[in-house]
Amino acid sequence: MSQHYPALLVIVPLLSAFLISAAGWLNKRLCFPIAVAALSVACFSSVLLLFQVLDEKVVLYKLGGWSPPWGIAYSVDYLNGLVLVVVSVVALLNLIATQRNVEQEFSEKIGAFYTLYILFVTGLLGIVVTGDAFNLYVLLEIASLTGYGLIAMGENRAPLATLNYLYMGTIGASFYLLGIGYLYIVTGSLNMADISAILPSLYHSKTVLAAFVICIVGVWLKMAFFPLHAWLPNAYTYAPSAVSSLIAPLMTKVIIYVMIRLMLTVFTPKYIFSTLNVSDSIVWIAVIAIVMGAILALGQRNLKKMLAYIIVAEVGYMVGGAWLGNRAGMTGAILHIANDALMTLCVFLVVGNIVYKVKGYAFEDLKGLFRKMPFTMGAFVVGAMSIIGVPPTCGFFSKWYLISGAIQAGHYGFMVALLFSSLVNVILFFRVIEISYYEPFENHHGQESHPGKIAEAPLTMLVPLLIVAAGLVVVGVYTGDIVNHIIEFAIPKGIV
Amino acid sequence: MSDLIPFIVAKYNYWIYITLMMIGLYAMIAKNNLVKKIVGMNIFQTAIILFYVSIGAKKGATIPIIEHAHGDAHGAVSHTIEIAHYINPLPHVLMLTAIVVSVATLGVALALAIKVYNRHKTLEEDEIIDQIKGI
Amino acid sequence: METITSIKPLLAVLVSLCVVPLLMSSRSPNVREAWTFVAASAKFLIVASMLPVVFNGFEIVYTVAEVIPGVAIKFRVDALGMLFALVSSSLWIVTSVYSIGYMRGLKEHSQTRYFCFFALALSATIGVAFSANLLTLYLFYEMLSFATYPLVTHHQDEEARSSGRKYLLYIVGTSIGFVLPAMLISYNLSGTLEFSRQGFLAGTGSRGLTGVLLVLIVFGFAKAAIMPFHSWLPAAMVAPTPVSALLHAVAVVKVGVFSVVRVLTGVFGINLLISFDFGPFIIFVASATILVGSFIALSQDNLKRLLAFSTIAQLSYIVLGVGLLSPQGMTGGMVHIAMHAFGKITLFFCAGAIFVATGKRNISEMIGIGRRMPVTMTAFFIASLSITGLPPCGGFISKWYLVLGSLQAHQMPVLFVLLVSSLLNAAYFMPIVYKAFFCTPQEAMFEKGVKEAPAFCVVPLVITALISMVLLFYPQPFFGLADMMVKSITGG
Amino acid sequence: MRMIALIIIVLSGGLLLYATQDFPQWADPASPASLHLSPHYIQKSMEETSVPNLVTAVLADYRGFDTMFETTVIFCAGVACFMLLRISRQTPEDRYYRHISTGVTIHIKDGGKIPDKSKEFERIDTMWTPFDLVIKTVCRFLIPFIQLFALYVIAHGHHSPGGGFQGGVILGASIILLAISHNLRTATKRMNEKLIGLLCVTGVFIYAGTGALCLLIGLNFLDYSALASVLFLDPVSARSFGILIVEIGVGIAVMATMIWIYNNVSSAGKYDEGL
Amino acid sequence: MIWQLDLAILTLVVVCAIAAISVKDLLGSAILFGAYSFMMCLLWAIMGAVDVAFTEASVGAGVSTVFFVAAVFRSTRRTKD
Repeated sequence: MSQHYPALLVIVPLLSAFLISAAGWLNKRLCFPIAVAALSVACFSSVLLLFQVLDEKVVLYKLGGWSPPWGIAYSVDYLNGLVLVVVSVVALLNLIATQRNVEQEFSEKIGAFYTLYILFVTGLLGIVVTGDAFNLYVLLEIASLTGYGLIAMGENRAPLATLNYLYMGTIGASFYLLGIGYLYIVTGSLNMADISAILPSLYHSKTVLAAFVICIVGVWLKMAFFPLHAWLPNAYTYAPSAVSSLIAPLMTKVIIYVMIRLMLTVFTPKYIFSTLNVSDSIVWIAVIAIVMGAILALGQRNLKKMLAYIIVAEVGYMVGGAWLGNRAGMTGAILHIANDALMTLCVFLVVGNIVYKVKGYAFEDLKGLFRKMPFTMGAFVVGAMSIIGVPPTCGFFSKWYLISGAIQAGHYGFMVALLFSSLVNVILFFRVIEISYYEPFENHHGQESHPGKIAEAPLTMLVPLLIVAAGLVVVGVYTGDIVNHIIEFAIPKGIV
Repeated sequence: MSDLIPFIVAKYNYWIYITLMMIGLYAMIAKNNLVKKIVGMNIFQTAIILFYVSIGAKKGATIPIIEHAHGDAHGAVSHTIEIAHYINPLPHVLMLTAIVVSVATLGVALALAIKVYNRHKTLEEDEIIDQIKGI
Repeated sequence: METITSIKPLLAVLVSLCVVPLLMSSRSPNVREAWTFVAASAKFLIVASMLPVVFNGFEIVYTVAEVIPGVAIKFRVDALGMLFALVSSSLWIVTSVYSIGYMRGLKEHSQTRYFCFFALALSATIGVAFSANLLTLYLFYEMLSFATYPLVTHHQDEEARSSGRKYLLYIVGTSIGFVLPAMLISYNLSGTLEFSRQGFLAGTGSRGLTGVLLVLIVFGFAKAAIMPFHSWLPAAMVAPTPVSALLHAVAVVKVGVFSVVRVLTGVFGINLLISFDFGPFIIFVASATILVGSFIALSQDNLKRLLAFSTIAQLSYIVLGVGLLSPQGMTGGMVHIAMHAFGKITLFFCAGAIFVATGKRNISEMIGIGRRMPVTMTAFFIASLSITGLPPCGGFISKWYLVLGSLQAHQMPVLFVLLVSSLLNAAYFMPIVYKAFFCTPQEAMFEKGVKEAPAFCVVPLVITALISMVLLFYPQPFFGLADMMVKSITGG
Repeated sequence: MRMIALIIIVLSGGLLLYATQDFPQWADPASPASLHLSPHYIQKSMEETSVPNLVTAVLADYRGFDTMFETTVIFCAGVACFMLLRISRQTPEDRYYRHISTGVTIHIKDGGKIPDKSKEFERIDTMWTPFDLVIKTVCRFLIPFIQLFALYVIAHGHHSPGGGFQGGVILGASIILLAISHNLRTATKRMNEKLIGLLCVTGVFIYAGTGALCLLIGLNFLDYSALASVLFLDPVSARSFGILIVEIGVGIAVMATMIWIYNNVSSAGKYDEGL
Repeated sequence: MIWQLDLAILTLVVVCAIAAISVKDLLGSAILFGAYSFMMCLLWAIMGAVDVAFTEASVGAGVSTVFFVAAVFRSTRRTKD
């Protein structure tokens, strides 16, 4: 069975999504257990797969038994081995943690909800695991379409926000498709490894240049990199809480993985950093992204939107880190994919718990929550520390590598931007903490409560949240191992 | 003149695809009506499909269905198959997928547009934004 | 120097962390205070048990995890760290006793939270003291910043909140804005962050770059309250007095100067500072802080604010001592960590005791209070002598060594600074004592029946005042440790 | 906005035009795209899969994995539309009924008594269209032929253009035609929502299940030659059969999804009145 | 393949596309989009992409247009641009 892990990773959730859909029509209570079982299997196989990668370096799986350039192949190396584990673990934890939210918000369409949920995760896992450029596009569309469906179920303004997301997302995905077409016209291949083998003789082709630009712009659109971020804040804010805590940690991170994959495997580092002379200007755009994300976050008066703008800034971190063109920066970017997924999950789960209890997430709704929900807010503080970048939480270490990369590249603007955003994060989070800590609890929503009495979210929501919060510290402490055993090998030797 | 026509023909498909794509993109960015944007989105996607199909075109070749006598469909092909004789099937396959994706996106987009309309009773983006700001 | 691997430093850090869940779950105040006391004693015993080892010339090392290639979360107990840990852990015991009296006396709210974060803050302090590299130090430094935030804002009113904001902005702002980049730049220069006797930056960067790093470090550790970044300290005085006492006279500010000293000696190294001639810069910054701080203190009426400015000035003595770059100056600076701690904590305890007993905060309202609270005010007198640097108190030793150090380094202006500041110290402390004892109290200002604060408050302050005096005659553990440290870094 | 749009399209159009300079000649048989991968497909697919239609061979076998997800995309769209639009609680509205024998229409206002289900009254749409015998009859006559053609397209995809996807769409279109020519209720009576939902799932499940079966038998996922042991065929014919099976799955899924999306979009989720 | 036909249809496609996005009636726009799809389908058939053309005929010109019309009926025909 061990040689089938890459397939199982995607197939089990896919098949179970169909089962859930059928169960949605026949017996609704089965949906959630099937979903949990499917994601547990995915989680399990992704972890085993990572261990297999540690042994064998690259795991290749030929789908349909056809060898790569002709058929589609999954190839798992250190880079996507790591991201797979992150994606499946985050999805599983979020699934368990948000069960109550889902029951509260989607009582009637539970079958459809979990179908879309699992298909979304399948799409992301497929994006990460695949070694075929076109297959990636199809899975990207699966993840996007399910994402639209899920986000649009939110509150009043959600459909419009989703529609805007859909326009931007479709342009982004189509650009990616077009870029792959440009590569195909000059190389005749769709397999990533194959393309990169053919590409060196074409480094000076205008078509390859255009393909590169189009692909990267498309991917930027999907990941909400700064000037193209307009869709993100509204979409993530108005989404249902169970959905925003799924999509916010995963979608942008996976797309950033795609960007890094394009840079490292498809276009090859030599082309990206030597032949093209753009990395410096892209890092400057990232600097602007970080600064603008931070400033825009300052202007928000509700928690979810504030977090959404922080994500915009975090995207800037990772893009900038990846484009610094040295090992430390790239390590920081890859590490931050994992870390940012975890810490975003943490804070969005907190928002989920708050919404479950208080039915709101504007700053006024947060008053007195420290007294009411001490554990949830404790987890929030840990998440906030990680986003700010306080050791020993994991956010500090990725920031460490990013800044190291900036120093080694002599790009002090990027360093200053990272520090600036950390400082702004301090202000942002302590403003929230102050409100929830000092202001007395006020009841806006006509629900029975006694000030000062603990009214925590149910245990099924709380336990996963606390696991994530503890995970932030544990991952932080084990950063050295992750970097030495995984990320170190994920970056090609060419990058020093 | 005789030089010009081959020149035009050589890249005409690519130019048209760029034109179409820009029309679609323009509609998506500049149009105010949500359904118009969706129309633009579809034009945009079909333009890309046109591009791919143009890649697959091959002079002097025919459709990618192997000629064979009925009855020997078990792999025992007697005559050798000329590569130049058949069009490259790969872009076609990819584009079948892309068409499907575009119709799926269209369905979801229209569903969203209807949902927006039910809530705001208009499809004009500026009017909707005015409504949201007014509330 | 030989090293021993032992888990003790980690235990010393963890013991107060472990007690936090116990504190949180205990319902009755007695249980809670018992736990605090147990943890404080345990911590002191662990620290003290390492003292002989350190005196015998060993270093105790413990590595937790390697987080970044070449940099681990690692503890190392050396003489300087031992000195600081000894001071703070012993004072924690005293302060816990005092807290009990103070918090109960004023019937403060949220005492559980108070004791929890107190314990956290102490963990962080010991962590800073025992950290073996800059990363570990930074980790605990930040932990301390965040753990003390709830203590500073304990009263939860508007004033506390704005002070809390100011506190965080200064402390976290400088640590992220200055220390973090400085740390990263030095890591990229040298590939390590491990403190070493010669300083790991020696021979890696140009004078200009090293200078920039120095500025970032000296101002970055804003807990040291060096002049442009000092104004959080008076603001943070809104906290309950035991917090001010332990944290703002001992733990927080001392962590700041300790970090500065540690970085100057362990990162830059004395030789590097001498060869690049950075001593005058440090001396200038420190002297300016001393003089300006003392002058501002003169004009304060609120007793705690006065003490805060006095602290700002006194902290810079320590930096000044190291900045002299002469063995005796450094010894004086390091010993001053201990001397000032015992003196200043007594003063804060006294201020708190007065507040508990009378509800007064301002000096002008304390005329004649010495007759009502003779024990407290006597302790106050002794401690202020110590701070001023007069015998029969411990402060005399450190000031004496500073004077010797400045002579050794041929820095005559420093002598002048020391003289003026001592005069100023006397000028702001002595009137308080004088008015307390020798002026007739305006009876209307006190409601009848003002007497000494509860025993829980008074006993600790008497003890610390006595220790201040004893230290002149028996400065051994602290003086010996400082001497060892200076010998090891100067190679003498 | 228009200016921004113009600037963007001029920039991106310029980039794309710039890149076309390096393109190989249009329809050049020597372009890399025609030389790298496609020769293998053209030459080998007949002997490896025994499917003459290269597109079907590549679609369902060489790149069958893509196609499985393509079907899943459609399925996703169906579920998403359902999720977005379907309203299960009906709000009472004005309704129109026709008395079948006389052709008289009655309008029942909000709260009025709704006639029992009987043969005498027939519910008609609010957007009233005259009863048109010609359209109804022609459609009723045409639909079976359309469906027959659709089945042919699915089944004959190996040898001629077409396949599961096209056939499925045509099948779906036939039901949509029924809904348009009569009304939505007639169509949903033939194929109710639950059936559509389950058919959708069944279709994709046939595809993915076939793949999983291959995996269970012991070969890689979607390696149809594994089916040889089940179907008692040689591996190459098994591939051909495998393709047929998944094409049928695609056909079912696409048909059901098209109807599903149409039903939801045209009635705005109420399943009450269509076009 | 006849390149004259190819050129003519390509031009028609562009005309249809421009018309579809500029006509001031959403129903008209939907129908023009159907025409556009059908032209496209012809074009692809000429280029030898029979399967793609078949799909586009059934999906683009057929079902997509029906979806558009259905959506327009469920919302509004009115448009300002």
